[in-house]
Amino acid sequence: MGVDHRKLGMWAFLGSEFLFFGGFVTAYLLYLESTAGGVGVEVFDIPFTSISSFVLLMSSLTMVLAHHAHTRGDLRRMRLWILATAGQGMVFLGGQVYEFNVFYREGLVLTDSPFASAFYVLTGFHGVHVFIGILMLLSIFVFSLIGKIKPNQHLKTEMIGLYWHFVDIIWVVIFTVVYLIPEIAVL
Amino acid sequence: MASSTVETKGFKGRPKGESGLSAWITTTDHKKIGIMYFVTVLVFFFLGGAESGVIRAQLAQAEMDLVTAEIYNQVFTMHGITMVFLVVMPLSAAFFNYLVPLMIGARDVAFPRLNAFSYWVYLFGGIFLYSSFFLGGAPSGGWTGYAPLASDAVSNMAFYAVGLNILGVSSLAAAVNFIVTILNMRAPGMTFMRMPVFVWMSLVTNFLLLFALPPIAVALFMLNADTVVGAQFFEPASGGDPILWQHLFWLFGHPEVYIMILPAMGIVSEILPTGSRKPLFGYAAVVFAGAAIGFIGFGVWAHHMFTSAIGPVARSAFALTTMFIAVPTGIKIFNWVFTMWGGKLRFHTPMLFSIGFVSMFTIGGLSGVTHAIVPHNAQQHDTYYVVAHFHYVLFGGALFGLIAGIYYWFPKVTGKLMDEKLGKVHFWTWLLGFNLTFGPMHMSGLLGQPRRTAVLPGELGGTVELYNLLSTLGVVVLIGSALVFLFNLIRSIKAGQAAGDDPWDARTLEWITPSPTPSHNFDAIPTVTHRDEFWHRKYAEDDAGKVVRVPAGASEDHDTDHEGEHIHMPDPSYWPLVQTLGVFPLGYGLVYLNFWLIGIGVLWMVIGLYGWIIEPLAEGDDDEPEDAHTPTGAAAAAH
Amino acid sequence: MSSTQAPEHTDPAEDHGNHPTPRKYVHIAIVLAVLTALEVSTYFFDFGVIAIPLLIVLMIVKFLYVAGWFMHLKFDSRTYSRLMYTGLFFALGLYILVVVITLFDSAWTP
Amino acid sequence: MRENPRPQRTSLRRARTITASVVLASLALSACAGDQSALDPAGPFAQAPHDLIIPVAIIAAVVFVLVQGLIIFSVVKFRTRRDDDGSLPVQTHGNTRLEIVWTVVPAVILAVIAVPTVQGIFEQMGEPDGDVLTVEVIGHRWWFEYYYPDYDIYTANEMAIPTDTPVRLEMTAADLARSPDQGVIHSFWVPRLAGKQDVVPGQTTYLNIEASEPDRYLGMCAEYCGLSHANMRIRIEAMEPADFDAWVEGQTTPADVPDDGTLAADGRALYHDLDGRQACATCHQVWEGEADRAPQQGPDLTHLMSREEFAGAIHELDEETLRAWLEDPNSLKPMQYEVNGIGMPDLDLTDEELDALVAYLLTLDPDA
Ligand code: HEA
Ligand code: HEA
Ligand code: HEC
Ligand code: CUA
Ligand SMILES: [Cu+2]
Repeated sequence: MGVDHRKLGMWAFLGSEFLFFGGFVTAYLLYLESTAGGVGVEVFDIPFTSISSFVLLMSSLTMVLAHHAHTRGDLRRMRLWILATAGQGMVFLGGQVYEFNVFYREGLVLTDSPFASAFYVLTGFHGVHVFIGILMLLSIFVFSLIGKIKPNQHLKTEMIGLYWHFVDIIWVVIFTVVYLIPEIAVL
Repeated sequence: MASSTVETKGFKGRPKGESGLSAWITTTDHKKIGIMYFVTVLVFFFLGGAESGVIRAQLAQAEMDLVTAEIYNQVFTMHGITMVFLVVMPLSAAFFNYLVPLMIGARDVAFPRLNAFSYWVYLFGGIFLYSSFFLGGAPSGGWTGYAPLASDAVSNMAFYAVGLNILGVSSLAAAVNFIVTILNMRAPGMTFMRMPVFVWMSLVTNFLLLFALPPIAVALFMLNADTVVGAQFFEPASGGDPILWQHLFWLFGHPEVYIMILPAMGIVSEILPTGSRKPLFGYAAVVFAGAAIGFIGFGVWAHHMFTSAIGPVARSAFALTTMFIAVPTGIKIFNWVFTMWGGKLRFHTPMLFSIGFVSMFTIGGLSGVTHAIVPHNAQQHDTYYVVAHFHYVLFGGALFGLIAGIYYWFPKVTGKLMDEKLGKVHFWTWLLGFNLTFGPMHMSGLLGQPRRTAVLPGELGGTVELYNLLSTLGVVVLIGSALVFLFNLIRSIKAGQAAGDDPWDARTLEWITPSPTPSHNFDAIPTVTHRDEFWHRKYAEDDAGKVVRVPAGASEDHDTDHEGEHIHMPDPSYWPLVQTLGVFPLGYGLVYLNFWLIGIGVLWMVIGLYGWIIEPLAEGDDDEPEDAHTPTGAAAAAH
Repeated sequence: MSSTQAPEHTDPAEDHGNHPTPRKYVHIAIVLAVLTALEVSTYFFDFGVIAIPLLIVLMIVKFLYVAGWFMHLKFDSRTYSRLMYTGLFFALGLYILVVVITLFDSAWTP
Repeated sequence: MRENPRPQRTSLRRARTITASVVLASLALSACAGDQSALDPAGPFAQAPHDLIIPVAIIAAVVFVLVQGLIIFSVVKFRTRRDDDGSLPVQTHGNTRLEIVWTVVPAVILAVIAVPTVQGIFEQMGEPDGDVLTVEVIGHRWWFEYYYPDYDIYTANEMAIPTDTPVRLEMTAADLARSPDQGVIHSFWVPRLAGKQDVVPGQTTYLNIEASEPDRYLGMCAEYCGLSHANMRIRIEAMEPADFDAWVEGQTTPADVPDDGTLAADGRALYHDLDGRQACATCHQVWEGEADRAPQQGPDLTHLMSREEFAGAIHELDEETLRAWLEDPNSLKPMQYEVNGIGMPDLDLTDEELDALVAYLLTLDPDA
């Protein structure tokens, strides 16, 4: 087939990841109203989440620009965009931590209802994915500084990019299916 | 030849040992890893077998109290988990490892270090699961882990949730690895329709793993959250739905049973033609049937839930899909039989086990079809009739096929033949013991014996007791038979007859290589022009259209001239082993909800990963520098 | 599988060259931003019955944009798309069935 | 050996006859099936699936004979003969027509089986016609509770039903009285009356049963439910409708209060107050006609002695066993009271207390 092993492997893995997130989304959808009398979708703060979703979406742009710079051997610019991407990822994660805190104070407790469990575990796993992505971005940043990543090794940036974009499109789905639609349908 | 191509500096250097313990624990050679899988499986098989011995001893007579209900429940749970996750699946992985690269004409798998990683995670996952026996009791919620019983602390299912996820990581990594290997690393000319059936079945199996593992990972994470943190996923009191567990489990669980059978089907598809001295009957149909089984296998999961809380429409739909799966399976059965038809059969041990496979699997398959008759499934479900079904397909099917494979490829791996006489003793006692053990279960199940009962209720009557006694006697035969097998293995390794490169007059590429296969597999990567390439190098039609052996020497590869050329093989590495040791702190941390342990485990694995990334690279590694990479395999041929 | 590749991408190793320019990427990002704004507006304004179908369509469009352009599926070997869409197909098919069975054909009475 | 082949052959033959007769005998035995056999239906809801599986079993047997026959034939016919010349057999690669046959024929067979299967599913799950008796079934770890809403009767393990009357079971699972908290999945299965149906906490499932003959039908919980899953049995006492009415009559009369000064009266006092230890009345109910009957954590004891077996129907209900049960319940049936609050606790009763309590329990009989 003559394609690169690593990229093929990454895509196979991402194909599998759809089923992973799909499972949690399924549980969440089934448990939308299983709030055990506690807090439900009404705690969502759509404007706030919209902003952090937007930040994550835009991090895909900087990611693809980093890759583009790398394909042209421009490591300096690549590093810049990588940092920008990681920064936006951190903003997103920070937003999530903040959001969890607010929800928790408003009474959405993981152990209180199936709805709460499903919400926290689904978005939490997404957060873990973002976190891993940030780790990879920072690593490639450092590696390119110490010369471990060479200008011709843009495949590495591309792989991290694939993962990053994947995490982004999963959030595109989560934002719509977990936040917006229930907000409209249930309330 | 395959030694390191990178200088070693300091701790970052890569190990070089080519023999001894360190060669094994640092190896990235797919053949060594395959052997390690095999040996580990053997140990777990004896553990699982010993557990089944406890089960059968307890059920030998009615109302026995050899072991307490508590122990019994742990034992049957661990028996199921062991046989499924620590025996049949990894034994298939052992064959993938050893054979797939050889059969497609490659020098290794796509990601050699990841391959070592898979093995170590499997080993440590197994040890982790078994450690539960010493830490307050093994899981006792059944291998299906039905919630909410499983989320009750008394079932000890935290070890199950974490342990199976660890094993899942191993399988997922292996699945990605083999998919890439098969898609990407085939020798020039090895098109899809020239691939050996075993490689095809490996491909299908690994796709099944790729898509079936995530649902159970999800379910296990939820279970873990429920047991350890107190989440409410399956808690009916607060509105959780226990049936969700069943859906997620069987979404994995049913493809899983085909994950266990397809490799064995691949193996007999290689052995039957060799033993019959004919090509496989209807190659294309066998391949497509295998793929169809894999595909349809995703759409039948709820047939394990026919008596659960699902409605008539779902029951009907899943009854139909379930029945339908008999069609592709039947295609395979008949094609195998007609492979033998008109051949000249040689009954060496691998052939005997393969014929045993076809025969015994059919019995299990037919009882499977009777399960799909939903109104009557309500009588069969959770009785020994089901236990009979799945042992016929798993033991009579998967295990017979895999054992056939052991006898068949043993000469390739060791260079020695296994003793034929002992092999035949093994086969006949195995066949007898197997049928004696599981045959009567059909009847005792229909007569009302439920499964997973710590005592055999006396009220079921003397007939059921008689059947149970027969089953227990069967295990005695099986134990004897297994010891014969073990003895044969050890003796043949030590003092077996030399095998030569091609003892069976076989058909596929692995037999081109010397036995045992050197670490670089092929001196020159073969160019493939036929299905059953090796056979076509040995035989040709003469002028009269008769098939005759071509003179020796023609089996040399076309593009020789590789002598003295440097073949780059992946270097050994410590890191897969070092990194995976982190599953212990992580695993125990998750079971006991200790954030320190979790932190240590995660940190350990991350550091291990950096070690892995930073260690000096060699050509042929999974991480080789970009410009050194040239596409191999089929691509070169296809263009 | 290589035989089924579209002719213009016969050699994937080469096609880094015909990737879009940064300008194109920025264009796409702007489109994505606008679509997101439209999504969020369903929260502030009442779209009636079309709100949910609209959200789903927007989600799919955004998904395809990111996958197609940022992840280069449009330009890369078809094998990648096949892997991804197979995963997506199984995920959607299986989980939708689970939801349908649970909601419409089970005894569940929470 | 050669001089005397006879005895050997006869012993071989004898061995063969013995094996054959054992096999035949066991098959024959299984035909006249026991009390919990799925092969011996005793009511319409067990008969229908039985009538469906028989033709399927015959088809399976035919396929079995066909496949094994083909294998044995090939093995015998195409084995390499001793005088083989070493040449290769004809190298056939396949035969499209044959392959189509063995694709289409099984497909057609299955399609034919599928029709009655689907019909059967809808019949099995539908509501029965006619005069239907409703019984609520609650699966507890590890005993079944029955409630007759029409008569306000609570009982355990043994369910009385009238013959020739369809009974609709409305089933759920719970451990602590009726709270689904802690409940686990069980499965209600009385093979001679119907197939099984799982009993799920938090949900209601339904099962139809009907007995054609008066008899005591045995059953068991069929879904693994933990420690004492094996000890969770079911008894269905099918009786003529007149007897059933009498039974209802007995069950709906309140329990007698023993006369003062008797041992049983002491027992009754202990039943309500065990000085600091958890009293029986906190988990059990003996309805004496005052307050409403309500579900409890343990089995209803109002008419305990009208049952033949107890403790998940694994033990004969007699004085001796009852005493042993009160003395150390876990020795008769493993339970998890200490760790999980499931089952019956060991209350450290003294001999005198045991005497009194047993004497009291023995009075709980509507026919006495
Ligand atoms: C290797 C593993 C394996 C395989 C291959 C199969 C194959 C099949 N299984 Fe089995 N099954 C299990 C492993 C397996 N199973 C396990 C482990 C369980 C229990 C899990 C648990 O609860 O613990 C189980 C349980 C199980 C159940 C649930 C039973 C219950 O609990 O109530 C059902 C129900 O439909 C079922 C059906 C089938 C069918 C229809 C096939 C088919 O694929 C079989 C197809 C094959 C044939 C039919 C024979 C050859 C065909 C012909 C010769 C053609 C002509 C045939 C006809 C016209 C009929 N299986
Ligand atoms: C591939 C899968 C596989 C295999 C090979 C087996 C093999 C065997 N199984 Fe089992 N079995 C399962 C998979 C398998 N099983 C599963 C999935 C379950 C369901 C679990 C659940 O309900 O959750 C199950 C359940 C199960 C039960 C039902 C338990 C119950 O419901 O209460 C029984 C009962 O007889 C049983 C028996 C056996 C026996 C006798 C063997 C034998 O054939 C084993 C043969 C092996 C040996 C004989 C080993 C040989 C050697 C020794 C024992 C010597 C010991 C020596 C040393 C340790 C040095 N198995
Ligand atoms: C904490 C609750 C609890 C207490 C206190 C308790 N029981 Fe029980 N009892 C149970 C449960 C639960 C069962 C059902 C056990 C089973 O069969 O699995 C049971 C079963 C029984 C049975 C068998 C009923 C049947 O039909 O199977 C009898 C009789 C009985 N208890 C008597 C007593 C007496 C007498 C006392 C007081 C001395 C007592 N119990 C105290 C919970 C309790
Ligand atoms: Cu209740 Cu098993
Ligand atoms: Cu199945």
